Amino acid sequence: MAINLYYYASPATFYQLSGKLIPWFGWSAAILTLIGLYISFFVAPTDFQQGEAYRIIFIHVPAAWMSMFIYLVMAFWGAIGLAFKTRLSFMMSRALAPTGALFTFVALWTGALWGKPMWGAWWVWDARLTSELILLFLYIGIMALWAAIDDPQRGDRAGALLTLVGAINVPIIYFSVKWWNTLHQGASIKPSGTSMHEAMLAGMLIMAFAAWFYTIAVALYRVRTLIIERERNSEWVKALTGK
Amino acid sequence: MLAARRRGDWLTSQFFFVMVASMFPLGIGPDPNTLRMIGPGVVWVSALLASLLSLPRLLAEDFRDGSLEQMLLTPQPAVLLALGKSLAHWLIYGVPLLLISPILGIQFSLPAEAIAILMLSLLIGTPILSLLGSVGAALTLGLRGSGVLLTLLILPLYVPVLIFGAGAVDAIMAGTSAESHLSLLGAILVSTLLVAPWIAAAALKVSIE
Amino acid sequence: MLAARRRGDWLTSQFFFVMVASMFPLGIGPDPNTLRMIGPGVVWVSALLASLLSLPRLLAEDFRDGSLEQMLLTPQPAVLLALGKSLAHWLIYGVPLLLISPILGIQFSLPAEAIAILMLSLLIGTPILSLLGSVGAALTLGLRGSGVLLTLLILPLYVPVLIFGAGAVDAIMAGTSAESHLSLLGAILVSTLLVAPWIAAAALKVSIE
Amino acid sequence: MSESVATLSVHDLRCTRGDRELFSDMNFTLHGGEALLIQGGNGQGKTSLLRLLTGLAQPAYGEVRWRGEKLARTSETYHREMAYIGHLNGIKDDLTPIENLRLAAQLAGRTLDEAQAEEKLCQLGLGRCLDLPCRVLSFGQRRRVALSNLLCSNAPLWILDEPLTGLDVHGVALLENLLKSHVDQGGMAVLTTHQPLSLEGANIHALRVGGPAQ
Amino acid sequence: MSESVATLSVHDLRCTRGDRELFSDMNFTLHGGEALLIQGGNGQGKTSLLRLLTGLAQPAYGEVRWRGEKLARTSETYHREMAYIGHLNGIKDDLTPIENLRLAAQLAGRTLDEAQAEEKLCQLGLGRCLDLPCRVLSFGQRRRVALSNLLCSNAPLWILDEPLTGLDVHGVALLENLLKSHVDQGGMAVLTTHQPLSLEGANIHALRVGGPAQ
Ligand code: HEM
Ligand SMILES: Nc1ncnc2c1ncn2[C@@H]1O[C@H](COP(=O)(O)OP(=O)(O)OP(=O)(O)O)[C@@H](O)[C@H]1O
Ligand SMILES: Nc1ncnc2c1ncn2[C@@H]1O[C@H](COP(=O)(O)OP(=O)(O)OP(=O)(O)O)[C@@H](O)[C@H]1O
Ligand SMILES: [Mg+2]
Ligand SMILES: [Mg+2]
Repeated sequence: MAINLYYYASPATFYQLSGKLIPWFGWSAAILTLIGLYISFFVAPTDFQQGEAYRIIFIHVPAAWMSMFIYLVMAFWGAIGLAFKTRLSFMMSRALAPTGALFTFVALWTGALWGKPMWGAWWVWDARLTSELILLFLYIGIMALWAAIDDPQRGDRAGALLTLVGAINVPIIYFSVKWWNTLHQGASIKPSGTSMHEAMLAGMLIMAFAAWFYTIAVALYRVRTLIIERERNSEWVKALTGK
Repeated sequence: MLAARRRGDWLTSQFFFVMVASMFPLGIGPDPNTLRMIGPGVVWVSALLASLLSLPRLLAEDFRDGSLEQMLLTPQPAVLLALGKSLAHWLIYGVPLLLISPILGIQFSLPAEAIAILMLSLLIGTPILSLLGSVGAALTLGLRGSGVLLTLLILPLYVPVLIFGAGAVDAIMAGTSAESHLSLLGAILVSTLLVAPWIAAAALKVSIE
Repeated sequence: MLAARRRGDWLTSQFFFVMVASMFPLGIGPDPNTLRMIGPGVVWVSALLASLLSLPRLLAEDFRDGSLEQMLLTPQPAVLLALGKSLAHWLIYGVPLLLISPILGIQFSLPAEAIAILMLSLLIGTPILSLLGSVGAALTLGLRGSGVLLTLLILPLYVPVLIFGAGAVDAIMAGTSAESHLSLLGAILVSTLLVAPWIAAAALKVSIE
Repeated sequence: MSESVATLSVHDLRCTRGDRELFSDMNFTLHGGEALLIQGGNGQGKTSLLRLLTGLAQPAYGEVRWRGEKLARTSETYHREMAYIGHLNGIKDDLTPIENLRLAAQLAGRTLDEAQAEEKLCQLGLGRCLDLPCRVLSFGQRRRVALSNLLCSNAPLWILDEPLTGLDVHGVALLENLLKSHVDQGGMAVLTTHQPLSLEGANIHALRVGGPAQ
Repeated sequence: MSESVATLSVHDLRCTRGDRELFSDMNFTLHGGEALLIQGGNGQGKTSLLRLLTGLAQPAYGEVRWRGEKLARTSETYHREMAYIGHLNGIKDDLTPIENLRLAAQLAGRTLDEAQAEEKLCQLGLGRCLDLPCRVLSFGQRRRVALSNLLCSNAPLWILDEPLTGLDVHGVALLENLLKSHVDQGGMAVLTTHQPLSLEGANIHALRVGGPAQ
């Protein structure tokens, strides 16, 4: 391979690289959010069944997607870290967790807000809702475990192991609507096509991309902080902060 | 590894279940219909909590007095150690629970077949709790506030077991078949049996360092 | 004595309660009417169990690392030490439970006034649990299988608290007044406050020898 | 016996553990400015004796007196004037050395500010570990944290059970100096150790517990 | 490197704890019939080094080899041929010394009958406490129980972290003899201690970890 992967896996290079990338992702996230919100509230038509309340979907669905996706990415980085002992991948995993928890919380919150008009209750014990709640607990548990272990290397590995164990929950969330007959709506975006109005779809996708870019920007920012913290005794950080 | 167990522990954990499960009628009121309805759920939740209550002791003592180190330094692979620990936990916690569950069933005036299914679901489900529990116990070894942390980490993983376990009994009481629930439980058991000891062994090594 | 507490512990114990209480709907089924009926009982039973779960840690660690010895050798009387330990237990276990109980109430779709009474009953009841618990923890210090033994000793003492505590909420939900239950609880609180620390202090001295 | 003279005295003391009698008919009196070194092989009852002296354990027969009064009657005063360090260090793993010292002082009803605690710890060579939780400290460093409690208390009577375990040569020398100056200033000490201890010049007595080494 | 020669070797070893580097660039090779005494003050990294040697901890850099192979690859053989006793005794408080010994043997895949266990324990002077739970034993007696495990294993490599703590003079002499005969018979030992150890005649090397005492 032409590119030296180890070169980019070194915290020092990654630090420089990510510093350049953050503004790009940050601004894209902000702009996409504005466009997405505009479409959601002014362009997309009123739903014939659900009225205006359905507009929560534009936040709810991207948040729910991200909550699951971020978890998978965390598990991926954790597994890489355990297998190849790369410090950076553990840091990526750590950097993603708070954002993941945030999106999970947002998905739960907006879902609950939406549930009140739709189902007449803030909360029902349906399989998808329950498994999403478990996801939140997993995020919190992992972060609590990290917080409880003083030694960073040990914490990295323990957290990665837990992340891997919890990863089975994600397919459960995703397929819960199929496996159990539940109150919650099934997937309307499938590989085979969609049943949605175009503007609705566009709004949702744009919001989803905004969430993506936001996640990347925030995660990179956190990784940079982590790198500085962990490598504070190394030559290059001293050179960086000493000047 | 199991030579170290004493008989006294057994009896006490049996009493424990009876008492925990007896608290519910006290807290909820004596109406038999309500009791019957919530019975399976309550027994299962007690099983989960009892498992949680006994987990911190599983490894913490060995860790503190240094025998865990010594065990990791035996020629046996750490996976076997983790598996043995789960088995030990199941023997002192799961088996007594299983033996006592018919009595709990009667306390909640469950019909006979529901009790049979309850026992069956516990028989399949409690080993899962022990296996997952050993992962949690290994991860939180020697940490500050490890008891609560353990709960936080492990309860989410316990939830599916609870749902299918209690679901099986509910199904039989609603007149449908419990088979699908039980076979799902069985599948979970097989997969945790294959995966959990490895992860627990890895976690042990991390924690001991 | 309390300087040693960290903020992280608090948050985790709050999550702990939410999780334990969320298990019941999962085990029992989502029907709001059933849930409403059993809600107060379940919250109270969880409070009892959570108290039990956190008790072994209360003194065991101090005992193991020798700080309990040192505390008994301070000029302060042992009764104050016992009282301080109960207070510490209540702060890390009772107060978070109290703060989180409204959320549990909503989960079980209890009406607002029932939630208020639930909180009031917990406010009076949980200190009793901590006080009694410290007696049990002191008695079982350093014994084999002390966790389960502790449960055996303490649960029977907890039962009256459970009955009046859950009874108060049930009464309000049945439309009658909760006052008599609450004043009984209050009476229990005062009497344990007067008696329990002395017994715990004596037990501590015996256990440390 | 006058109240005001600080003496620790032991009268006809007998100690039994389980069904074994460790020692009996023990009598001695310790005055200010004296140290008592308890000698004896493993399991002969040194630790058991020290715990009787602290009041943590009750004798099977006989009594221990402080300033002429039975321990049980004067326990508050006694605990104010006595410092005990046993085989267990009595320090909290989750706290840093500074926090540990301040916690101990607070429990004893004294106040100790951070600078003072830091000073005592540095005196014991722990300058580099002030901010680490005690969990990660080495065996000898943990022992030093426990010993630094002695520096903070101004108790006239020290009861030390094998204070030298885990200490390196510098640590031993440090402790010897501490002991010597404590005794020279009129303090008392009761201690055990299996290592040679050089307290030349100090007024030191020896007491052997148990029979011949088993 | 030949498989059959029992050597323990260390290559460019570096050990960091937290953000502190304890030592680096450590190299040595230990052959049969040699003992290595690790020296250094409190907190200099002796225990950390021994734990690296056992494989319980992973080095930050460099590697430890047994019979020329990296530890991670040969852990089963290595654990069969190595016995470690750390600061913690690794004995169960609820069991009697005999039960403890037999449990340890069983875990290691050996068998040890009661008479054998009793013999080893008597050899270490524990004849009077065979049937007491270890919880009630004295500090030194507990240490002796841990050390008696050494007698039962026939491991060629002993790794001992301050084995002398808590032992009385007889105990120290006993252990010195044990060590000497182990090394003379071609065994290896890596050990630390802060007490003087007289192993005259044995082939003993010394290694100092860490810089000057802090
Ligand atoms: C707290 C309650 C809720 C939670 C935890 C929750 C969770 C989720 C999750 C995890 C997804 C993504 C799964 C997927 O893409 O297949 C999702 C999607 C969705 N949710 Fe919810 N939800 C909640 C409440 C609601 C409510 C009340 C409604 C409306 C009646 C709703 C409507 C939808 C819709 C339409 C989707 C998109 C499905 C798709 O097109 O793929 N959700 N929700
Ligand atoms: N229940 C019991 N039955 C019989 N003997 C007991 C019992 N409890 C303790 N012992 C014995 O009492 C003695 C206690 O000794 P102690 O701890 O005072 O010894 P020590 O002189 O401090 O020894 P070390 O130098 O090892 O610290 C031990 O020999 C122990 O075996
Ligand atoms: N997380 C950490 N951050 C900084 N320093 C640490 C950390 N963990 C351990 N240390 C230091 O590493 C050293 C570990 O030393 P180790 O236990 O190997 O010492 P030792 O030579 O065995 O000492 P002793 O003679 O007291 O047993 C201690 O000085 C300790 O303070
Ligand atoms: Mg002793
Ligand atoms: Mg050491």
